[in-house]
Amino acid sequence: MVDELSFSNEIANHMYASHGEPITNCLQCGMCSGTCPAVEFMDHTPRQIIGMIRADLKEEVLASNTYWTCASCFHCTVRCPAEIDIADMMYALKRYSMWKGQFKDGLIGPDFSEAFVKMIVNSGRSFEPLLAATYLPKFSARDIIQEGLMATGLVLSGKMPLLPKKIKGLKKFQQMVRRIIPIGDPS
Amino acid sequence: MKQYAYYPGCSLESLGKSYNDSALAVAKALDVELKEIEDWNCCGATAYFPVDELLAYTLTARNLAKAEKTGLDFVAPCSACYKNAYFTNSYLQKDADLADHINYALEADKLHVSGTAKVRHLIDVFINDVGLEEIKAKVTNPLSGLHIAPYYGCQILRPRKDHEDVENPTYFEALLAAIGAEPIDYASKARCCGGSLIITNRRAALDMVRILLLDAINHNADVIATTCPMCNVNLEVYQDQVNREFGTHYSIPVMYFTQLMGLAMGIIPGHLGVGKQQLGTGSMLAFAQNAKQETNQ
Amino acid sequence: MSERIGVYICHCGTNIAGIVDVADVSKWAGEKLADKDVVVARDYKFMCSSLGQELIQKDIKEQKLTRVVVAACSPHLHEKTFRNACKGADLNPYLCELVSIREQDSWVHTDKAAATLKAKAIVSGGVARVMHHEALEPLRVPIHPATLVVGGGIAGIQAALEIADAGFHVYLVEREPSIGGHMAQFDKTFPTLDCSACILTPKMVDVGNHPNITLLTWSEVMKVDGFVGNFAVTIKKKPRYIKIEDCTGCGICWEKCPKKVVDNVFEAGMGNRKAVYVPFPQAVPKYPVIDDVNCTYYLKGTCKACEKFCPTNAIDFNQKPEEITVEVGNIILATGYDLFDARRIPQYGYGKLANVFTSLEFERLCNAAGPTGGNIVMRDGKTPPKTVGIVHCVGSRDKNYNGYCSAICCMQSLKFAHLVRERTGAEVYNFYIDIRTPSKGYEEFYQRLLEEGTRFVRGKVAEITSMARIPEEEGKLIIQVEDTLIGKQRRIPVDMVVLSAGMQARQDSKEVAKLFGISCSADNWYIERHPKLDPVATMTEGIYIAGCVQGPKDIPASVSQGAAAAARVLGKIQQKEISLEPVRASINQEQCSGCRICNNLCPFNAILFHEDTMVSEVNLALCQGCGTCVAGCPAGAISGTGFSNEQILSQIDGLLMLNLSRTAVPVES
Amino acid sequence: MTEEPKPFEPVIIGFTCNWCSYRAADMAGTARMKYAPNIRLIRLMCSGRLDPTFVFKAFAGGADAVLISGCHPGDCHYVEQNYKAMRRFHLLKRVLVQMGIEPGRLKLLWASAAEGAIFAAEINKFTEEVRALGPLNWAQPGEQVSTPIMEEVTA
Repeated sequence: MVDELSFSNEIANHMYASHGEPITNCLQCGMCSGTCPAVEFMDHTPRQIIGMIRADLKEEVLASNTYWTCASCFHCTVRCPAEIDIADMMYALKRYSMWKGQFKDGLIGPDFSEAFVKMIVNSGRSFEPLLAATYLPKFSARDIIQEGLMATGLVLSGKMPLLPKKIKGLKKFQQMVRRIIPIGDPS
Repeated sequence: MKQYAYYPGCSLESLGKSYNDSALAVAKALDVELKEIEDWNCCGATAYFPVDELLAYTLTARNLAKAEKTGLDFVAPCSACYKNAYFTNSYLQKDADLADHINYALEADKLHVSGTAKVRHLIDVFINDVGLEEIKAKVTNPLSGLHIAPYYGCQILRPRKDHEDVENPTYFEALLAAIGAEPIDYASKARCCGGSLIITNRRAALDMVRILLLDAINHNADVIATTCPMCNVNLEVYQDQVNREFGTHYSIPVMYFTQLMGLAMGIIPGHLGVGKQQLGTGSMLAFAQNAKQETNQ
Repeated sequence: MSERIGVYICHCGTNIAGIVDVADVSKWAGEKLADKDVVVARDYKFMCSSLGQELIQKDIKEQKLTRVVVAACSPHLHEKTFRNACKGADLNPYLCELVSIREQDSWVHTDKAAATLKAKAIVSGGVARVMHHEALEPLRVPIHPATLVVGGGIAGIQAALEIADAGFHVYLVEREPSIGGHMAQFDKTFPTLDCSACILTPKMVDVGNHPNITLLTWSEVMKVDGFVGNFAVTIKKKPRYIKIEDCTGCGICWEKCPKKVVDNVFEAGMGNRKAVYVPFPQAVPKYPVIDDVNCTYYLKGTCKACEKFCPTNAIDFNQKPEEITVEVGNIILATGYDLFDARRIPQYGYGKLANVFTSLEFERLCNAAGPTGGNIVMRDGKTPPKTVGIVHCVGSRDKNYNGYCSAICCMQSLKFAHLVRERTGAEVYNFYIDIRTPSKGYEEFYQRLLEEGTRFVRGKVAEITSMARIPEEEGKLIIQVEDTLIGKQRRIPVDMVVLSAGMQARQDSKEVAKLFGISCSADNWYIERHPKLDPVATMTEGIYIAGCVQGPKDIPASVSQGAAAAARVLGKIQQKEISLEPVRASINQEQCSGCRICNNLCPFNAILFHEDTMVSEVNLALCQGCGTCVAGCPAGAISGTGFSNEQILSQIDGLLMLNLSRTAVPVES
Repeated sequence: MTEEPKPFEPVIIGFTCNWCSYRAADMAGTARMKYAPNIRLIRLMCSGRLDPTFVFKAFAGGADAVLISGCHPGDCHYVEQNYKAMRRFHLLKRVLVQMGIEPGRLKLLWASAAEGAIFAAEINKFTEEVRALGPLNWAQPGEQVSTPIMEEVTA
């Protein structure tokens, strides 16, 4: 019988490629949370998340919006006195929760990332209007109107193209991607 | 003529078109040739890492591989693209295992990456390869008296660790001074604008934008200068949403550093995509004109 | 030749026995090495205990042992112990070999079988080696009774006084114009809050007046020759431009001097001094110094105001740097520390935001003799702060800067908090990661601060900015931090910030260490001989360290170390002479071909060439016993006592266990 | 139960100087840092004492590898003698190759008294490298190297 890997170890594994120190080195000094520009919008501060991972509070961590609220600005990473790559840890948590398909309701992040990648795989380039389809449903009516207003503004100002671009070597490009993640034949 | 492998990145084809136009126009004027990497793909900004780290590295590596073939430095005008390329490059130099995985995937596209290309941001090329003196010499109508808030943002600086420069960089100010403008000194110049959250967590992002605008305006900035399409769009396009959200009345033009350089170097505004801003840059144009007349007198 | 060897395996409690099967090793040695002249092999709980030593002595007498091998801890710890034990039993101490099966075996390996086998190999190596040991007599060198103390801070002062009071001469060298060090800059000392100057200046005066102390301020050590007992130290006396024999220290010169200079040393940039100055009123010696970098005369060639007004004609603009050489037997290094440069953390705004102060600046601000006469005011020099934020751990406990804890910042910050409340009644916030008060009366002081109502916020400050987001923040310094005890990011507006900058090694500590032939840790603190049992000695005989040069510490600890180092030196002096390891090279005149290769190999010029006989000879007084010439001699004419070719070659045999079987024994048993 | 074939365990002779590298080893011990038991140390006063003969003797005696360690350049307790060790090291490598011994079996390591961790880590690394090289197939184990060779070397 194989004994279960603890949550903290799972996350450690997800950070295998991290270029910082392991989160076991955390002093709980709060430099990350003090620095974070998005912290007011997080259920838990980054420091608390580290503490919760170390305490193996898997459900609580996955239920938190903290790691989906990380803006990847890496300010915590460069300031951490224990040289932990905290922003990278947030990515690790995102990957983990997408892998488990388990995250807080009402979050746009997961769908967005997935849609984004799908789009790239299909065209090789990113294209805003296509994306909108994926996240607008989750927006409140008010948000949709605002997005709409903005989008029209953009189109008028000639910033938003109306046709998607595709790269030429798309076939080979997709073969390349297939060597990393399983993708079906592009639609 | 200096040559570079140019990676515009997706945003410069759509939202950041004026950045692309101005970048090419200014490069031309500075005798710099930006040779676009053929058939490049999206680098994924911050959106791949949540899905698959290796994929994120590989997609960037494909562009690096293409740049390596040319033997030229890899230049990105978008800070997010730059950051991805810069760290993918340095990681695959250090991490042989990572390099192997990436190259296995690249084989499918008949490509190989070794991490030999130098990864640069456009502003670094202008400042360090062309040089401030050279730029000064090209300035026909200096933006004298124009208070510009240089906005660095995150990805152009971090996660590098050379603290003095990462926490308090000054090269952008130097560039703005070189084109005759008055760079303002404000605390938020390297603070995150929330670009990557604007879709996924709009309120957080808008609040971050608000704080930046507040700080720049408190320091009497006439315009905010950016080095990244994400930041630029975020700071400019979302201003009225910020105003609705927080009952503020911000209205400050946001321009790419290349547009400002172009204006100072007397390039026709139309060629710089100036005027395509949603917020009136009329004042800006007028300013550039006056400056021209003054210098002509 | 046949010897009678005794082998002794130490359990060291479970330190060795826990991993190495000591019984097996001694049994094995007794049997397998019997044909190698081992007549007795024993294991014992603590070989270094008196009982263990008696055991060896008993065997030496009864079994007529001619050689002893002890397998225990590192020779650096107990070689002397066991050599003395042999001596006690009338066996020449140098016929004893201590091999390490603890530091080199049981402590670093986990596989018991492998460790036990390695222990056997090490023992067999020792046995093979000891065969070739010879009875030696230690070299005796007289110890010069004078001592050099480098650094005139509290640690150096204490050391100098202890030695001088014991009746021996001390040369005290100080780089600055006056002794006193950092302590002279402080206002109050924690936890008792007695005034720093009040307790320090009497000691400084004692140093100045002491008949046994030659005080060399405004001086630096340039060169150190010789070795323990007989150092020759070259000291450079920078020109004071003052004839001290005539100067009375009346102070007219610095009154009259027209040139104001910002004092970046003593006043930490908070105040001015003149171009001719004494750093502070109670300076020892009382003679001023002319700062020839800023003095108008040296810049423009005119002025000489000081000369005109000096009542005793003590000014001498023609003084030149002077080098003197002193003979000393021992050296104490007490060169102190540098303050961490808070500018290295831009997000704390020091140097950019006017009202962010460093701890040293704040000490001057509090000091009654300081630039503000002890008034705690903001940079404008008049407004007292209403709220003050004190930031702990600035540059300390942070891998981006210094990973270590600077030990004094907590107490210093508490002291600051108390002084601020006492003198201004301002609201005080202390931002800390952990409060560390591990000394007599320290925790009580912390309690007192809690009672005084000082606010404590647990969290490492992220940034300090003047950027206001809400009206309440206008015109304030905002300290942004996570209050980790409630899990919220807070922005706390204050009028003044004090950064408790940590301690770091002197910027030139590496060069100084090299000058004296001692080694630095990764953080450039000087390495003590043993972290617990020998904290003031160094690996180099005759050179001691005291105070912060060894690592961050507070005043009580520095004073104790100064006294401890002095005690060690006095002990050496009392011995009058010390015995040195007789590890020296010697040249066999018959075999020497006179090629002179060795002459250039020796860094101590200990090998001289006799033109008449055309052979080289080693000067035992100068030879340090490194053995490079032994290895280099093409004729094999040079031999090194204690480390002869025979000894090492047979130790190799032993380690490979060739002495008992014809085939090398692999690691697994 | 079946016997797993044991991995090859090399025997390594290590020479340390009395001031830096032996104290690094002591420190590794005091700090209980674990490393491979394959190395057996010999203490010299200085790495400058290292007579090339010692290295040949070790190989002749069946050692699979030899480690030479001393103070960092510039930190030598005897001013500059470790530089001499360094020169001999490079010379030795050349000679070893001529004798058909992989140069990878000889390693030079600078370790200060404070670098116990480095010392331990390097020994582990070296042990693995030597294990990869396999046993030294050279002189018959135990066969003494005849003195003439030694004289040639030292000369």
